[in-house]
Parts: sequence; C-alpha cells; structure tokens
Amino acid sequence: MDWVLFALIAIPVGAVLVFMLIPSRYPQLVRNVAVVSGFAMFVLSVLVFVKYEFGGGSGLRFDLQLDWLENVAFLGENGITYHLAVDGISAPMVLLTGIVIFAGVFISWNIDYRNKDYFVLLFLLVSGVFGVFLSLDLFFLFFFYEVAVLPMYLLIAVWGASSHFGTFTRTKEYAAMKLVLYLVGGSVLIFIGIIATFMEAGQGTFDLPVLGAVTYDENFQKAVFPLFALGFGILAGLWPFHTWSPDGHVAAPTAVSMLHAGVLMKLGAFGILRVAITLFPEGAEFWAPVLMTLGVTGALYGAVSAMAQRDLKYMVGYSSVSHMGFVLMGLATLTTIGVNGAVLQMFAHGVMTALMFAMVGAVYDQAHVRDMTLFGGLAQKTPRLAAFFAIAGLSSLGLPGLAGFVAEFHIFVGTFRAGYEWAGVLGILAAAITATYILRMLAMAFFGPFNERWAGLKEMRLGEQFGGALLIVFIVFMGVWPAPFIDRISESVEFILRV
Amino acid sequence: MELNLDWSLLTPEYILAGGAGMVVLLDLFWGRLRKDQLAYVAAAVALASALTALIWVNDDTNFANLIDIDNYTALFRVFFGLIGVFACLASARFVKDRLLHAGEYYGLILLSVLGANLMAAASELLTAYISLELLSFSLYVLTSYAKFDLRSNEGGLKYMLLGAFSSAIFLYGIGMIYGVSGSTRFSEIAASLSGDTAGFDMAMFLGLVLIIAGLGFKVAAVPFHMWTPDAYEGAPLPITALISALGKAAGFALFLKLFGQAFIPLVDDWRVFIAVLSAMTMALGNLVAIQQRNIKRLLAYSSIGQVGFLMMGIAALTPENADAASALVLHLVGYVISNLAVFVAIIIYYNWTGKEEISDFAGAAERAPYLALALSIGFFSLSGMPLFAGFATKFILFQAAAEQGLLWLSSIAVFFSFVSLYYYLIVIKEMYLGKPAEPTRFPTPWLEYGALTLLVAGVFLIGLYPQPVFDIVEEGAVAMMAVAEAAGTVTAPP
Amino acid sequence: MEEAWLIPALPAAAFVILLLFGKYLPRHGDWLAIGAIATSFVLFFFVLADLLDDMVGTEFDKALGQSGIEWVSFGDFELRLGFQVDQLAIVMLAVVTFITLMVLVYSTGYMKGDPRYGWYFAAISLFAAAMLTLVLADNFLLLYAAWEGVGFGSYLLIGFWHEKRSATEAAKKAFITTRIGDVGLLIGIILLWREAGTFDMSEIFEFAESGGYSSEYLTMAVLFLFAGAVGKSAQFPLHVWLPDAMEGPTPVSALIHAATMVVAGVYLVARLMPLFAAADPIALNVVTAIGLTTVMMSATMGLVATDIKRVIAYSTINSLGLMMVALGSLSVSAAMLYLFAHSFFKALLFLSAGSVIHATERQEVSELGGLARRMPVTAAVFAVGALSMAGIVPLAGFWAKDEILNVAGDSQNFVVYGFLMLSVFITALYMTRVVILTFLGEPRDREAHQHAHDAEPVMTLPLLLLAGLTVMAGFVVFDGVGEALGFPGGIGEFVFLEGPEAFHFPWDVAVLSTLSAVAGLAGGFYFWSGAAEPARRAGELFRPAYEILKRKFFMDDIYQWAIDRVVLAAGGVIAWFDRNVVNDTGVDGSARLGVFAGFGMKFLETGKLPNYALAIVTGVIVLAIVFMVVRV
Amino acid sequence: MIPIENFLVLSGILFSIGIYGVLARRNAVLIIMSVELMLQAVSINFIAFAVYLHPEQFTGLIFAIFVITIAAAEVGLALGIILRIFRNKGTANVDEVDMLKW
Repeated sequence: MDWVLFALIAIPVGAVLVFMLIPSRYPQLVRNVAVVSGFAMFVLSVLVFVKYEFGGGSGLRFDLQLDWLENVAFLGENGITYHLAVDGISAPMVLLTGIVIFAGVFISWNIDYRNKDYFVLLFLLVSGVFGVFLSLDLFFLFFFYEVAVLPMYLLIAVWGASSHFGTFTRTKEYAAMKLVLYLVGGSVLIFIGIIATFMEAGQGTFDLPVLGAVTYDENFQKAVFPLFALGFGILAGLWPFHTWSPDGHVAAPTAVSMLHAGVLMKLGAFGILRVAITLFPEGAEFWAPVLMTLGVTGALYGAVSAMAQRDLKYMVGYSSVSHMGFVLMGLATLTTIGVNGAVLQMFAHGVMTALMFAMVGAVYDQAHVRDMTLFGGLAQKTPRLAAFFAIAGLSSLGLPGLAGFVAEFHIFVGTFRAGYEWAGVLGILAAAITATYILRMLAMAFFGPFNERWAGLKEMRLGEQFGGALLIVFIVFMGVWPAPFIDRISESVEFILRV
Repeated sequence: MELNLDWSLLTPEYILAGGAGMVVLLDLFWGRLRKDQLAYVAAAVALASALTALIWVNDDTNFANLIDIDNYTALFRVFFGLIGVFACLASARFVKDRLLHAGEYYGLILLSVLGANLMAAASELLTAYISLELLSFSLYVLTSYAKFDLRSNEGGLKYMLLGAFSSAIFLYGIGMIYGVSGSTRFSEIAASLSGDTAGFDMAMFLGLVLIIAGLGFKVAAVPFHMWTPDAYEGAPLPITALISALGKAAGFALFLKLFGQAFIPLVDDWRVFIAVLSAMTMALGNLVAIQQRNIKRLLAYSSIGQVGFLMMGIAALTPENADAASALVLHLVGYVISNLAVFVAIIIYYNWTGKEEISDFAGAAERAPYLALALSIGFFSLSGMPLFAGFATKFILFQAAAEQGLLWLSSIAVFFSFVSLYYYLIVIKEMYLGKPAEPTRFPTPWLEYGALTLLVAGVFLIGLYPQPVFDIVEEGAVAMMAVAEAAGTVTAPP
Repeated sequence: MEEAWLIPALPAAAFVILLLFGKYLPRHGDWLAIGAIATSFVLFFFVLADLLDDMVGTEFDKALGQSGIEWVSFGDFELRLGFQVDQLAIVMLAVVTFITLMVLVYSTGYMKGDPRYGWYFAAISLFAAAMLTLVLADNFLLLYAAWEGVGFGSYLLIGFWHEKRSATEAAKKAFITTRIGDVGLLIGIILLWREAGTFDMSEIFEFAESGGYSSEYLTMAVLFLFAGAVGKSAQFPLHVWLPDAMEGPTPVSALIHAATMVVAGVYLVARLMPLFAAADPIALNVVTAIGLTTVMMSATMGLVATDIKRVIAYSTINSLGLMMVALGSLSVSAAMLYLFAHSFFKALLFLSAGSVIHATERQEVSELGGLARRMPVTAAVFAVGALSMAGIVPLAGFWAKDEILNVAGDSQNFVVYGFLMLSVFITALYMTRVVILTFLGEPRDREAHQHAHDAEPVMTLPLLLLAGLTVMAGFVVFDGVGEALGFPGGIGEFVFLEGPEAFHFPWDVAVLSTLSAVAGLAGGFYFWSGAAEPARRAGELFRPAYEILKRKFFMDDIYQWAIDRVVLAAGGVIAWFDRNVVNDTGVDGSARLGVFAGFGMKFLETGKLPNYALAIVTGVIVLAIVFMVVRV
Repeated sequence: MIPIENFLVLSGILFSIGIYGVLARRNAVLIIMSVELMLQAVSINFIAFAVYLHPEQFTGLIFAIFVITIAAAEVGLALGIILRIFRNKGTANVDEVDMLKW
C-alpha cells in the first residue's frame, strides 16, 4: 500500500508534465486533465486518511524509503533518502490538501488567461505541499517547503488582482514579491537550523526518526528551537511576521489564496510540530511562554484588525492570521489536548478559510469589487452563496456542530490545562471578537435591504457550488463527529510529546 | 632520476592546440567556409579533447613531474572541454552577425580551454603560472575583440592592465614560497611547510598573502573584484559567458589544488582569512547586484556573489577528508551549468533584440516562452531554489562548511543566497509581467535551443538526482586530496 | 428514560429534512415540524411516567437516567453526548415542548404566504432541538454546545426577515450580546473542568460538595457561569438585545423571548444551585442584586414603551429579574414554579399581540385603540394574560409571584422585599396601560380599526388553550391537585427537591401583593382611560424622568458609543498600526535598508583604473598586516 | 659573497616602485612599464633564491627565464589593446577611459 504516498506526489508532478505537452490552444483539455488529477488526488488522500490506523510504535504508516544521496562527502549510510510516511498528524493534513485542491480546481474553472501555465504552477504548488506533509527526511522536507513557495510569485503576480484603497494601492507585484521574499527569508532560518541539527546529531543522515532518537544537549535545543519555530512560524503567520499573509492572499487569485491560506499556512505550524517540537522538547518547554504570547497576540490582533477592514478579502486574510494565532496557542501549550486542538484547528481552519476565499472569489468574479460596505442584501439575489459564506463564517466563530468549535474548544481547554489562564481568557475573547466581525460582515454584505446596483448578480457557477459543497461536507462532518480525526491525531501527539 | 616523458599523456592538449591553429588557417585559406561553420569545427575540436580526456580516468601518473594525470585532471579536462563546446556553439550566430576575424576568435577560445586544462592539471608552480597566463592572455584579447566598440576596448584594457598587475603580485608570491620551500612542486612544498618553518615565517606569510591576492583577482574575490563588472559589461556577450564559466572554473581548479595540496599544512592559519574574504564577497556581490539595470553587470555581480559561496569550500578544506573539496567542485559544476544556461538564453535574446538592459526583457515570456522558462530555471538554480541544481549543491556546500565549524559563514551564505533571489525575481518579473514592444513571436534558433535544452537538462539532473554527478566529482576530489596525504611523507626532491 | 434523547432528536431530524428537501414537501413541510414537536410532547409524558415509576416512595433522590454516546475520548479527556432526566428537566421539557407546539400551530396561520415559509419551520425545529438538548444535557460541554445552538437559532429567527435593516441589526446585536455572555460561560466551564477533570455535572457537583474547589476559585467560576446566564436571560448589563429582538416574527418572540431561550439562563442557575450553595454567599448576593436591578429597570421602562411587543418584552425582562431574585434567595422551587406559570401567560400575551398585529398591521399602541369591539376573543384573552402578569388572585401569575415574594421575604432583607412590592405595583400599572390603550378607548386609526377582526381558528385555538392553562396552572401549587394528577405528594414535593412543605400559602403576603396589584389597576385606569389626559400631564410633570425612561436609560446609546468609539476605533488603530508600522516600516523598511546598503557599495566602482589598482594594493596590505598580527 | 638579503631588498624596492608606478601613472603605456618593472623584481628574486638557497637545482633560473619571456609577450599584447583604445578614443589616459562604471 505504500505506493499511495509516492502516487500522491507523482500525480501532481505527472499532471504538470502532461500540461506542458498540451498546446495552449486547448484550454478545455487542460481543465479536464486538471479535474481528473484533482479527483485522483482527492480519492487518494481520503484513502490515506481512512486506511491510516495507529497501532502503536511511532505510528508511521505506508513507509517508503528510496535512497537519494548517500555515502558521499559527510553523508553516511542513508544520508539523504526520499522517505515518505504518514502519521497521525499528517493524515488529516493530507486529507485537507486533497479536499482544498479538488475544490480549488473547480473554483479556478473560469481562468482562461494562459490557464495551462496557471495549472502547471498550481499543481507544482500542490506537489510541494504534499511533499512537506509526507516527507520524513529533513532535506526533502525543506526541498518541498521551497517548492511550495516557488510558484507563488508568478501565480500571484500574473493572475492576481491589485486592491485599491482610497489613499494607496497594494499592487499584486508588491504583494507577490513580499510574500515570496518573506517566506524564503523564513526558510533561511530553517536552513541554518537544519545544518546545525545535522552537525550536532553527527549521524550523517537527515532522516527525522533517526535525528529524533538523538537527545541533544539543553543549550543547543534552546538555541536551535527558536530558529525552527521562527522560520516555520513566519509561514504560519506568527504575530509580528504576519503582514505578508493578508496582502499576499488578497492579491492572489481565488484558488491560490484558498490553497495558500487553507493549506500552506498549515505547513508552517506542521513544520513547528513535526521538526521543532519533536526534535527539541526541552527547547520547546523553554520557549513555550514566548510562543504562547505571540500566538495570543496574533489571535487578538488579527481579530481586531479584521473588524476594521472594509475589503471582504482582507477581512478573511486577517481572520486567517487570527485563527493561525489559535493554532500557535495550541502548539505552545505542549499538552496533548492543546496540541490536538492545534492540529484540529489546522484542519478546520483550512477547510473554513478555503470556503470563505472561494465565496469571496465568487462575489468578486461577478461584482469586481470587494468593499463590503458597497454590497447589501446579496442573500436575496444569491441565497446559496450567502448560505455557504454564512456556514464558513459561523464555523470560524466557533458555532458548535461545525468544525471551528471542536478545534477551538480543545485549544482553550489545553491552554487552561497548561496553566496559561490569561491566554485562555484572551483567546476566548478573541473568539468573541471573531463573532463580531463575521456577523458585521454578514449583516452588511448579505442581509439588510437589497442594493439595486447588484441587480445583475447571478447565483454562483456550478463549479463553485460543487467546490463549496465539498468543503461544507467536511466542515459539518468534523463538527458533528470529530472522533475519527481526534483518535488519529491524539496517538501521534502523545508519541511526539513523549507523554 | 628519470622523468616520465610519455608524450601521449597530453593528447587532449595537442588536439586543442592543433585545432586552434587549424581553425585560424581554415579561416584564412578556405574562403567558402561560412563563419558559423567555423564555430562547429571549433566545437568539434573541444568535444574531441573532452572525449579523449576520458581515456585517463582512474589513472594516476604525472608527466615529467609537471602535470598530474589523475581523476581530478580528467574531470576538469572534460568539464573545460564541454564549456568550450558550449561557448563556441553559443557564439556562432553572434560572431557571424557582429564580429570579424572569426578564425582567431575560435582559436583563442580553444587556447583558453587549453590553458584552463593545464591550470587544473599543473602539479607545480611554474606550469600553473604559465597556464594561468595563457588563459588570461587569451581572455584579455577576447574581451577587447569588438575592435570598434569603445566599451569592449575599455573593458579589455582594464582587465588586461589589472590582470598583468595582479599576475605580477601572484608571481612575487610564488617566488617567496619557492624561496621558503626550495621547490615548486606542490607535494614538496607541502612537505617542507609541514616541517619546521620557524625561520621563514615572514616570507612564507607574505608569499601566501600575495598568492591569495593573485588568485583572488583571478576568481574576483572582493577586494580584487573591481575589474569584473567592467570586463563583463565591456566584453562581447559570449566572451562574458566564457569568462564567467571558464575563467572562474579554472581559477577555482587551481585555487583548490594549490590550497588543497600545497598549503594544506597551514590550513588553520589561512582558513579564517579565506572565510572572511568569502563573506565579504558574498555580501558585496549580492547586495550591489540589486542596484544593477544592465543584465551583464547584474550577472557580473551575481557571479561575484557565487564566488563568495565557492570560496567557502576552500575555507572548509581539511587534511582529514575531501568533503570540502568535493562539495566545492560539485557547486562549481552546478554554478557553471546554470550560469551557462542563463548566458546562452541571454545571447539568444541579444541576437534577436541587440539590447542588454533588464527593462528590454519586458514581455519576453510572450515572445519566446521557452527562452523565458529556461532563463527562469537558470536564475532559480543560481539562487538555490529546489528542483534545480543550485539547491542540492548549495545545501551540500553549506553543510560541508558548517562541518568545519564555519556555521557563522554558512548562515551568512544562506542569507545572501536568499537576497540573491530578489534580483533574479526582478528579471523574471520583467519577463512575465512586462508588456512586449511588439507581440510577434521570435523565430526559434534550433541549434542554440538544443544547447539550451542540454544545459537545462543538466540543471534538472543535478537538482533532482545528484548521486551520479556527485560520485564522479568525489572521485576527482579524493584523487586530488590523496596526493596531499601522500605528500605528508617527505619524498626526495626530484 | 432511555428514549429521552429522542425528544431533541426528532426536531433535529425535522430540521435536516426541511433544510434539504423543504421546498419539495407539500405546504413546505410545516406539518413535519409540528408532527415532530407533537411526538416529542407525547414522549415527554412517557418520560414523566418512567420518572415517576423510578421514584422510590416519597424519598426524592435524583433518579438520573444516564444515557448517552461517546463523542470524543482520549487520555484523561472525554466528551459525552450524555442525557439525563430529573425533575428540573421535566419542568423545562413540559414548558418547551408545549409552548413550541402552540407557537408552531399558531404560526401556520400567522406566517401563511411568507416567501420563506419552509425555512421558518426549519429554523424553529432547529431552535427547539437545541433548546431540548440544552435541557437534557448531562455534561457542561453539551450544555455549552446547545447553549450556542440556541443563540444561533434565535439569530436566525430574529433576522428571519433579513430584508429589513433593523431585523438584521437586531439579530446581529442579539447574537453578539449573548456571545459576550457565553465567553463567561465557557471560561467558567473550563475552570470547573480543570480542577474536577470532568465535564459531567453530577461529578462536578460531588467534587464541589466534597470541598474539591477552594471557595474563591469556585466563586469566580460560578460568577463566570452566571455571566453566561446574564447574557442569555437578558439580565441587567446585557439586556439591550431583547427589546430589539422584537423585530422577529411575533410567534418567534412568543417562543424564544417568553418561554424558552430567555429562561435558559434561569434554568442554568437553577441547575447550578449546589455550586452556588457551596460558593461563598457573595455569589448569591450578586445574583439577587442583578435580578433586582433588572426588575426595577424593566418595569419602569415598560411604563413608557409605545410598541405593544416592546411592552411585553419589558414584562419578560421583569419576570426574569424576579426569577433571578428567587434563585438569589436559594429557592429553586419558587423560580421554577414562576417559570412554569410565566411561560403560559407570556406566550399568551405575545400570541394575542401577534393576532392584533396580524389583523391591523400596526404595532404602535398610539395607533391602536378600541379594538375590543372588533376583536372580542383576542381582547379577552389578552386581558387574562395581562391580569395574570400583574398577579391578580385566581390566575397563575398570582400564585407564582406570591411564592417568590414569600421566599424573598424570608431570606432577603427588608429593602429587597420593599422593591419587589413596588415592582408588583408598577407591573400592574403598565399592564393595564397597554390593555386600555390597545383595546379600550376610542380607535385612533379609523382605517386599521375597520378591517380588524378576530384571527382564524388555527390562531385563536392556541390562544384559548393558553388562556385556560393560565387560569388553571396556578392551582398546581396545592398538594391535593398534585396528587390528583398522579404525582405522589403533589407537584411541589415531586418537582422541587426540598422537603414536602415546599409550598405554603402565607396570607399576609397574598393580601399585601393583591392590594398593590389592585392599586396598580386603579392607577392604570385613572391615568390612561379615555383621552389619557392625566398620563400626559404626569409626563410633563416628570419630564426628565420620562425622557430617561424613553431613552432606555441611555443604555443602548452608551453601548453604541462604546462600540463605535472604543472597539471599532481600536480596530482602526490596530489596522493602521499593522499597515504602517509593522508592515511599511518593519518589513519594507528592512528591505529598503538592504537595497540602500547595495546602493552605497555601488559607488565603489568609480570606473577609474587607478582606483581598482588601489583596491588591490590595499587588499594585499590589509591582508598582510592582519596575517602578521594574528600569526606572530 | 654578497648576503642574500641585499638581493631581496633590491627586488623589494623594485617591486614597490613598480606598484607606485601602476598607482600613480595615468598613461596606460607607463602602467605597463611599471608592471614590467615589478616582473623584473620577481626574476631577481628567483635568481637570488636559486643561487643562494638551492644551488643544486636550476628551477629558479628556469623560472626567471620564463618570467622574462612572458613579460615580453604581455607587453606586446598590452600595447595592442592600448593602441585600439588610442585609435578609437584618441587618448591613452586611463582616467578618461571610465565609461563603464557603477
């Protein structure tokens, strides 16, 4: 069964090659191939998630190891290996990626300006994301981490949209350049961390399980943990380093911002958990209060600034920053419940934000304006779009029965259990503020008297509706019955936290 | 004490020398031969020399104690031969349209490849110096080859004057080392330097400094890099490619051999200096490149930046193992291939438009999608992005440097390789987002695109599966460093 | 007992079916919703019967039928969808199922012809399901989940006509205000969980009784929980949303803002009484204080409200305040009895007001008048409800209010008792005002008056039923009646935990309260009968007081100011800070720094050859010197 | 025998004069001459070392010969390039040849 993981990365890369071959005169053929490979990835990711069961040990399933570079210079026996495996944390993340890309392909159905190059870059992005979630070799984790960042520039700069505020405009080139440079800047820290860890471990291999087995000395952990935490944290929207994410996601085309906010930001948090916390437990304990403070500030800061936004997409961008703040809070608790909550929130937020961005994209495609004060009573014109948007919003404000509540509840409980009462209270306050800006947006844009200007608005395209419905299925599924997620995650988290 | 005078060992060099002469004569006497066909002849000669070099793989002899014929030499002979091939192919159309006396042009290229080969093979100071001068002289002339273009003359003049000046300094350094160690052969120098050198400290270090300065000039390390931007901008485009590929590669081949074999006993003294030089080179190269508007000057500074990374390999040399050397050579191969890919693409674009400013690349993606893709791949590889050669080679180079306790240098290197991404992205932005002058597609030059595809394939090969390339490189590096260990045991002077 | 979980499950299933296939069902599936609630109501009786059989003689141990399924569990942390039925739950079940049934039947008439008719029934079923789950939940997590579900249900229903700007704003306001209260609830739950290690209520109660929590810790937790109740039951600081919630359709107001949602807070405090008892008395004093302020404020505001539904809304807040005072005096039985009685006559008031609005399309009292002649049944029924609210003898309101007065008299100090008596007087005053202005006197809007007529039978039937209950429900107080209905030892014993003497009938309190109620009636007639001349004069006389009451103590304006100036402004400042400081100076700044460094170094390349040679020489010299210094 | 130090000092002086010449002179031809001067200083060095320190080998002497020949080749080449500049720009003054900068 371990070919599944290889296939998961091979399909997007294969699709990229197939796209290259298709002459750009057949956009429809490109879209069909995209849908087929999207569906294949979705099925495989669901298969991986369903067939994964823990059963003790380090919980690594579908293990596949192909050596790539060994017995050369300082590299020992299996120096750098193409080592793929899934454990409790990465199984839901793989599922999330499968869902978001499948929905994303449908959402980006009407992109016709050079859509071949668009899908090439999009699938390159996806292969990078799958690579990070699956690879257990630090080299390849970093390799795929950068692959995921590489296509972002062109995706945003060519197909994105600049946003014009009264006093200044945020051009898409600026946003794209800032996003790519910020993330690659973050990866500088990770690179240094990897080099230092490889040297310190002295095993001559980059394999995570092997590196994990080594116990590093106290001060080394305290010095290297912040490198990883900060490097990955930048992608996870850690508070002071989050400014790239609202600008980047707003300028990106819909499917890209869905994929980026929905999945790529989870890469950062996943990296912190998979690399930083697994390898350096004492370092984590030492830095946990700082991470918690930044997480809480991020959550509150994101929520409050989301409230002041007039642009619909910026509001969703800042809400992602706020929710990622919750994830970081969860990670910082270093308790099973808290970290569980963090992973659940990664999944829940992934699906929610993807849906919200999809809906904002649907509105933008027809209305070509994103200022929510200009809208009014859209629910009467496009009831289904309003309903989908409402569900995403309600899930993000933590309404029970939807994915948001389960995750946030775990995080708050974990924060209290870890003794950070102040953080817990502030976190719950941030959740309340989330409620204000979500409801304010719903009231302003979708409910209230109908604004005649939008008489020409039609209901969402079929593709968007299908993509949205797919996401809602998982929001409700996790909200109503989170047991399958939690069982998988908790065992692996217990293994990681050595509890 | 008989010398191994088996002349057959030098066949690749004979092919090159003979070829050069033939090309010149062909141009003079065979009127009907069109200029670009000369390029294919020269390329064939270079290819022949590269292939014949393969005969002596896994061989370990020397020719009259002047030249080592081992894996290291074989590796670099093939490498320089291929660079020569690509240089000739790339300049075929350029020379036909813009330059005269094509014969001498290709002759000089072959001679420079010959010089480079000998530089890598030299096992003693005099041969090294002579081959260095051969390479430098041919490059001086080639740089000022566009007789009526003021910029080419100025570039050539500066390169030549400063080159002569720094080779004089290099020579003075060699003199000092010869004085101290009594011999010019690397192995013997290493033996005498590892002995007690209490008496000659001053002279030895002066010699070492001067040699570092001389070689520093050749590879464009920071304080000695001033000529590079002007020479690159002045020289005709294929020659800029040649300087950045052949000049740098040969410079590092000699730098590595000299410091890996001759001065390895003093490694603890000069390690820090090379490291500081490398850090400064990275910093200046990458930071000033951001300011550039001309593509050739941008590539000049980017190659200075890359030199900074390469020098890390030398700073990380250690008698115990050949890790640093193999990492350095691997990155050198990766750098040269990516650099050539970029230059070939720019040459093709120059042949169409005749312009060098970055803003002239606006809309290149619409007018020549494949070219834009190849250029972006080259740039991403240079900046160390995954999927491409730069990522794997830089990763291993930085790790090798860190192994020798130069973690601070690796961190600076990683930071500046991230800075380099910025100015490459500027060009890519221009290509993909700019508005082209007129939307017509460019005609596809099949030959150059063939060369380009080969180079891009090379970039992908090293990027995605470097094991085979790395094994070859490691053999060369181990062969070179092995001589150093053997030298540890003092042998009778010749 | 085991099939108790079916009660909430049926309306939930109805919601799902209506949501997905509502459009395709005949009559948009309203019959499905009514059927579901009716079966739940019937099931309630089965559960009641089971509970009675399990009761061992007269000894009232809490026969908890614990049933539920695992939701999530790992390590020491497990969440259950657990249901339990005990006397407290039975009362709430009775109230919720019955009132929802009445409202649904009524709504088939009231909402006929509305474009989103199907969605209305779906939303009400969702609301009912959430409320029933809340009532039956045996652990705090499920309670919290249902609590939020109820809030969401009310959001949907208040904002049902989301074309109207005011309805959307009201819904948003309601959800956010209750949400602020829920923050406290969640914090309280987690605080309780942290020490006890479980969410299960009974285990937490045992843990508290066995002294597990330190008293300050428990007080803090309990007060946080009370904050949730304050939000949901519209108590003093967070009451602003209830008057605006009248924007929703009237049956919704009847259901949510009379019988079910608003009393959830009271139910929660009642459920937590063991914790309140274990915590130090300050908690109970806070409850009483909040309750009392709510009573006095709402009563006075009721005097000046002109919209008929808002008057009834203020009377609801008034009753909720009363119940909180009862709970503050540690008497669950008084509070639950009042809750039981109040739900009937308040639903009656709202529904009859609904039929008035349905008939005349007007809500402003100033535009109505003299409707008694046109709508005799509605007028009579409304009068019964009003009198019961005022607390006139034979009606349910009197018995329940008396119980609270009596309990307050025993355990509270004199001041509280005095205020309660004053509130009885004012309540009677404004109830009579609304009755007179609506039904008696001269019709002020001729045209509306003309085609006013009694509603069709499907609306009037529930009214009559509720009126009957309002009259009879009071007698449940006496043990005899309880036994007649099959409860061993009367309802008091059965339902209300304390010993058999739960109910007694003190004559002095009854006389005093009836006197003040009658005085209120008389005052009402005096002020507002005929042209309501004296009322206007009184209005001029106490101009400032009238103005304050009219502006609802400026509470809305203060909150609005707080939101605009403080919260949105803070958002603006942070957004500006984020855009300019963190981003432009922090990120772009450092980028510009790097670029500028390059700019500086660029000018090293002067283009002049001697400078280059100089660079080489200086390089050599510096290297040589450093070499010498370091080496020697 | 004249001590070796004298030779070394002589070549040192010559070398520094050459460097000064390169830095100070503005005319390209004179710069080439000062570079030649530096090369001669080097050959003096080689010969001194060969004679004094390692009399039994000829390496030093061979080196000196090669240095002289290469110096000659270098001058020829340099003058060729300087001639081109002189013909195109009319001047051989190094300061005026500064079109390529920044």
